[in-house]
Amino acid sequence: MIKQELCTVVSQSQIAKDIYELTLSGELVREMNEPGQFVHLKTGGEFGPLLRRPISISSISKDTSEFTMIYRAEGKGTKLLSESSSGDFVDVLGPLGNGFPVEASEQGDTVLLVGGGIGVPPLYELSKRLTAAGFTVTHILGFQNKEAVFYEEYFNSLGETYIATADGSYGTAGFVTDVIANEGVKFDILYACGPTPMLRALETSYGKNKKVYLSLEERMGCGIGACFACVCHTADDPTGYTYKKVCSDGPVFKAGEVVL
Amino acid sequence: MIKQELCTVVSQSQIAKDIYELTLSGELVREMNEPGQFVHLKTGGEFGPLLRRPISISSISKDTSEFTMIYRAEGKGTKLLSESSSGDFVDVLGPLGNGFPVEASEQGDTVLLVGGGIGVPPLYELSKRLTAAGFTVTHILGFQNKEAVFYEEYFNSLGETYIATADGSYGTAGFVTDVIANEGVKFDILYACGPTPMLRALETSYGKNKKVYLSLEERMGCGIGACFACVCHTADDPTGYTYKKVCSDGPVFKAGEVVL
Amino acid sequence: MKSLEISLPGLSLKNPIMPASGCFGFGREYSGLYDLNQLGAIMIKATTLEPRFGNPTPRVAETTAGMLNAIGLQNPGLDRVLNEELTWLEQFDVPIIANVAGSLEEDYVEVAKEISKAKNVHALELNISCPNVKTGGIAFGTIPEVAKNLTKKVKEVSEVPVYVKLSPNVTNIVEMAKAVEDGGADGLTMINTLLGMRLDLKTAQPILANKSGGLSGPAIKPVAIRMIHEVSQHVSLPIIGMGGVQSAEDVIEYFYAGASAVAVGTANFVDPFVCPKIIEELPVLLQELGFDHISECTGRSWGKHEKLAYHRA
Amino acid sequence: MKSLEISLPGLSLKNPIMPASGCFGFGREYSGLYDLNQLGAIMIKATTLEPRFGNPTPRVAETTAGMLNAIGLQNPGLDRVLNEELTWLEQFDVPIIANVAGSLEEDYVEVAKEISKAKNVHALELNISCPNVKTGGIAFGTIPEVAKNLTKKVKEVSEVPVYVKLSPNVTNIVEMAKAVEDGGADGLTMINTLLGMRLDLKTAQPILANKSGGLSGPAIKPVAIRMIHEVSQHVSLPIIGMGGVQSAEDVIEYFYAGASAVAVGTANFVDPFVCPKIIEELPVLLQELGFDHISECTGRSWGKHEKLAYHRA
Ligand SMILES: Cc1cc2nc3c(=O)[nH]c(=O)nc-3n(C[C@H](O)[C@H](O)[C@H](O)COP(=O)(O)OP(=O)(O)OC[C@H]3O[C@@H](n4cnc5c(N)ncnc54)[C@H](O)[C@@H]3O)c2cc1C
Ligand SMILES: Cc1cc2nc3c(=O)[nH]c(=O)nc-3n(C[C@H](O)[C@H](O)[C@H](O)COP(=O)(O)OP(=O)(O)OC[C@H]3O[C@@H](n4cnc5c(N)ncnc54)[C@H](O)[C@@H]3O)c2cc1C
Ligand SMILES: Cc1cc2nc3c(=O)[nH]c(=O)nc-3n(C[C@H](O)[C@H](O)[C@H](O)COP(=O)(O)O)c2cc1C
Ligand SMILES: Cc1cc2nc3c(=O)[nH]c(=O)nc-3n(C[C@H](O)[C@H](O)[C@H](O)COP(=O)(O)O)c2cc1C
Ligand code: FES
Ligand code: FES
Repeated sequence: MIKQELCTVVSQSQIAKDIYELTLSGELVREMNEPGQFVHLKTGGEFGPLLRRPISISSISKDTSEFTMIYRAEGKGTKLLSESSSGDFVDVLGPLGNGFPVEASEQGDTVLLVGGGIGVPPLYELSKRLTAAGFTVTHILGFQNKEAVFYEEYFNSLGETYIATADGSYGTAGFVTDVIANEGVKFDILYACGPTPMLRALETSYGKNKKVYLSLEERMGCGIGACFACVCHTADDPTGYTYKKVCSDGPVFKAGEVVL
Repeated sequence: MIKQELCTVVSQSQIAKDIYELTLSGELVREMNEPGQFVHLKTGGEFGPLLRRPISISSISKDTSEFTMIYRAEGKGTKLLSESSSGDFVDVLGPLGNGFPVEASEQGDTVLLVGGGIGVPPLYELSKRLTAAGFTVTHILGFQNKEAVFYEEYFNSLGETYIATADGSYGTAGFVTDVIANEGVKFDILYACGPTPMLRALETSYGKNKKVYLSLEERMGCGIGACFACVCHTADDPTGYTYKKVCSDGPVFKAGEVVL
Repeated sequence: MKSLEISLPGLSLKNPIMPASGCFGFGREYSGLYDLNQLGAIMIKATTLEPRFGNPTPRVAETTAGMLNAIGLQNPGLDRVLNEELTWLEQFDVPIIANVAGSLEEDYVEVAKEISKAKNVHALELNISCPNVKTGGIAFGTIPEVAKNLTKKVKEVSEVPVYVKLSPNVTNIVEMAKAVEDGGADGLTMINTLLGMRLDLKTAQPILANKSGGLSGPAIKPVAIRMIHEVSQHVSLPIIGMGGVQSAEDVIEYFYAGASAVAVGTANFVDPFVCPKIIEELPVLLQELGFDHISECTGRSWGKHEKLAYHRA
Repeated sequence: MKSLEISLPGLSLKNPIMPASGCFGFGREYSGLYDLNQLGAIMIKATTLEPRFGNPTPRVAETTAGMLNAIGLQNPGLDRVLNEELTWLEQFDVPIIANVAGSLEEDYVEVAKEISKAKNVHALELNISCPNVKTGGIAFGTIPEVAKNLTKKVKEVSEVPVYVKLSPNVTNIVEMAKAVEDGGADGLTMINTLLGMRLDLKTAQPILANKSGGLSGPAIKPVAIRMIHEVSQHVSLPIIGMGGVQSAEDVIEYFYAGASAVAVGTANFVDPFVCPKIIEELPVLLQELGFDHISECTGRSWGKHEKLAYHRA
């Protein structure tokens, strides 16, 4: 169930250039079941920017009722968020949307997780669950440059991890798709989150032959399915009236389900 | 000279119902010369309410570069201001306007200070200066009710002090003007700050025969004389074009100078 | 809450608070968050004759104290609204105000005729003011004669009272209000969004795919208050006010201006529980301000102006 | 700063940043805070033939991300503006844009004729859009034909180029812009304030003594951007944009929309040093965005639309 709660900041720290890791505690952690769901945050309280900001859940700790997010402080809202520190409150609406289906990975499947930039965070909880369930997981994480890289060690500890940077300042130079091709990475199922061009490239290459799940991004109003801000066309009716809402039908869709 | 500065909160505390005392330190204290001047505060920083709030300076300490204000937390801006605590910054523009003329009190004068509600604060610095200069000062301070009374002891230590409350829950029941009449308070010069009806009553009774200085209040835009938000008619041309600006010609005017 | 009960043409409401059209879908999502029976009414998303996908995304952009939207009237079309959404809403004891939109007069008339037959639709809200639809739309909302004729046509077929939703993007809103009053409107709802645009600093392009969109939220409240203040003194129709309402205080301000009920739009996105919160806070605030009933607030700002007949009812 | 120098009809500016009329008085107060020579230009407070006291107070009220004002064109009248204010301003090497207002056509013409003779007045800004003056004013700003004729009359007597300040409170701003272009305007300034109102919760009365006032500040920026985006593609006059500008980023957004210079109003009250700050930050931001000169930004949002002749100049 979706809850609204003033969660308490447990910790906040900068972990890469403009990238912050924020851990909150609150009762709504009880409702967090799938990796890949997101929360909708009112940053800066009453006087902050008007709209909430959608941010993915990057890890969940039911024991401590805590969850963590990783975000880029770029615009007004996220910059304000980055100023909150332990003991402060953050107004959270969530958990929202449908996450990555862990159960789509079947026994014996080799799993590939591909993330780009601030699309990387939700893959962390996903990887924890998949490895806990016994799957071998490979990670390919793409970033702009060396300064933007985060969580490499965390992913490393869960499975093989490749880093690509657009400017070549760290790891492989180029895009995540280059890594898959160059390194001959093999997989049965692919979960990805990142910029739309990346998702499109993955869908084009693997959408037909593999199990592929993609987490989409779209500007949002309500975050709960009521305002029609975040719709996309369905793949079987690409110019028609049928649609999916990224916030409540997604953000994760099976490749071929919606028009990217 | 008018300065803009991020001043540091030295201390803030609640001293009566909804009434806060806030001490800030900053270089612009150097510019504060007259009692009765005010500052223009941007409350809540970048995301606070748009306009600045005019608040009187209630005492000045040049030694420590600190100044104190007393204000009622009522609307959005002042409520936000009341949340700041020691070490925080407050965006201050000031000092602004022309204060009470201490030099108008001449040797041998008995001085009366009359304040109503949040008009009381600027009288404190004024009283300190007058008593330091050797004048005998009487204070009559009016408040809504007992809970709203503040600074009684402070004024008491400077001179005789009468308190009036509108509901009679403390001191004399009634208005400050009642106190003057009932107690037969004698004075040569009167300085007052408070609600316009109070100032009008004082002007009517004493404006012709005594030296009377009144500090006015008006909604402000710029606070520095540029926007024409805070004008009043001059007494010698009450329906004409001549005007005074409360922010830069005032807030203190001699009785009979402007139309209240 | 007796102090909140109000009655308007076609509407007998527990309280004067309702979500604004387009900001609440057809209620399904919010029904998972709280009991919709608490609401005074629900203004459902605009319905058109045929299903519409609406505009390409991005469809929303934030502005200072406001937001722009260019949804483009996405909706599943009359048939599905009737058969799926309205029937689903029948489980709640809440009157529905159906927002009716179209590009052609015939479309409006057809939708109005059919949707007004639905059991739980107690009133129509004629949306002649959507800024996000290219064809036709504009004239309905900006030319008095056109608005009047459309109102007339819709009144002829509607089985429930018709409220007309006015656009703020006009030189003379009183003229528009009078025109639809002449056309037989039973009430007004105002205001729809102001036309606006935001550009992206990096790309220099509009953030909205549709380029411009409708501005809503607290930023527009003073514009709405002024228009309602003026219109309410020149027509004798009841007004459902909207634009940036976020709190019980805002509701009272709208009533003072001349509204008889209030709709909450954008604020639902900021705080999905805002409507029940306002409904809870209103009686307390009324008492603090010394009113026995919310209807006493309507038109209090008019000052020396004579209060018009309707508002006393 | 070469990257900021621009030239517009009558105006050869160090930079395209100037305080907006009514938000800077005649410059005296701000001259105590910083060197006015830094400014691109100064738009002085509206000048009328006779001195005006303006409206009763309160004259300002705060709104969410905005403010209402109903100053009512207070000013010392043509003679004193000429003899006291403009002569005082001569000490600065800053072109003055004189805002001209009136109730009757003759007043405008008379003020324009005289004030345009002042040495440091390099352009006029014809204020046909003040929402706070009861008589006459409204028609000048809302009826195209009336605006056109006034522009013509003023052009006949003015010794400097004439910019016309458009009101946003109209159904069709492009029509207004074209009308004043036809009337011979040399440029446009836009937008003036939106009509708005705020009511006091306790008294139920308008906070402004004048009841309604003009809404300015960040709240109205999206409205201004949309209007400039549209008008700039339909007329070939340069536009000085305004409405909620607070930062160098805002300035760029206005240029993208189609402005060739930008005025800063309300923000001066929030931060009296805002103009010099923006002037300092602009070159840095331009470089970050990859522009050599600010004029490259004008009209970048127009997309596929043909850029019009003037804007290339
Ligand atoms: C489902 C989902 C999950 C996300 N998860 C993460 C995450 O884990 N970490 C992270 O750093 N970012 C994430 N994002 C992107 C994040 O929402 C935006 O970066 C953020 O909203 C920008 O806010 P701002 O205050 O920095 O920018 P501003 O420019 O002030 O934002 C203005 C408006 O635009 C919207 N907006 C701007 N950029 C985006 C964007 N890329 N996507 C959606 N809305 C945008 C904002 O929400 C706001 O409404 C996610 C987005 C979605 C839709
Ligand atoms: C020269 C001067 C000195 C003042 N000194 C003091 C003081 O020492 N202590 C104190 O408590 N108050 C003082 N006031 C009043 C104080 O400015 C207001 O109480 C305060 O601005 C209200 O802000 P808010 O955020 O609480 O209210 P809001 O309702 O949020 O204010 C909305 C707008 O109205 C203006 N406003 C509201 N009430 C007043 C008012 N009474 N006077 C002027 N503007 C108002 C605000 O400044 C703001 O622009 C002074 C006013 C003036 C003009
Ligand atoms: C996302 C969104 C969608 C809207 N859709 C509609 C609509 O379909 N029909 C309509 O009449 N108004 C629509 N509106 C306008 C609102 O009903 C309301 O008039 C306006 O937003 C002002 O109120 P607010 O400031 O409380 O949002 C929409 C507004 C928003 C923000
Ligand atoms: C207090 C105040 C006074 C104004 N006076 C005038 C005026 O005399 N003439 C005029 O053309 N515009 C006047 N304006 C409008 C501004 O010049 C400007 O067009 C408007 O405020 C929008 O810009 P902003 O949002 O940056 O303030 C005034 C605005 C304010 C806030
Ligand atoms: S954000 Fe409102 S429907 Fe998805
Ligand atoms: S507040 Fe602007 S002139 Fe006084």
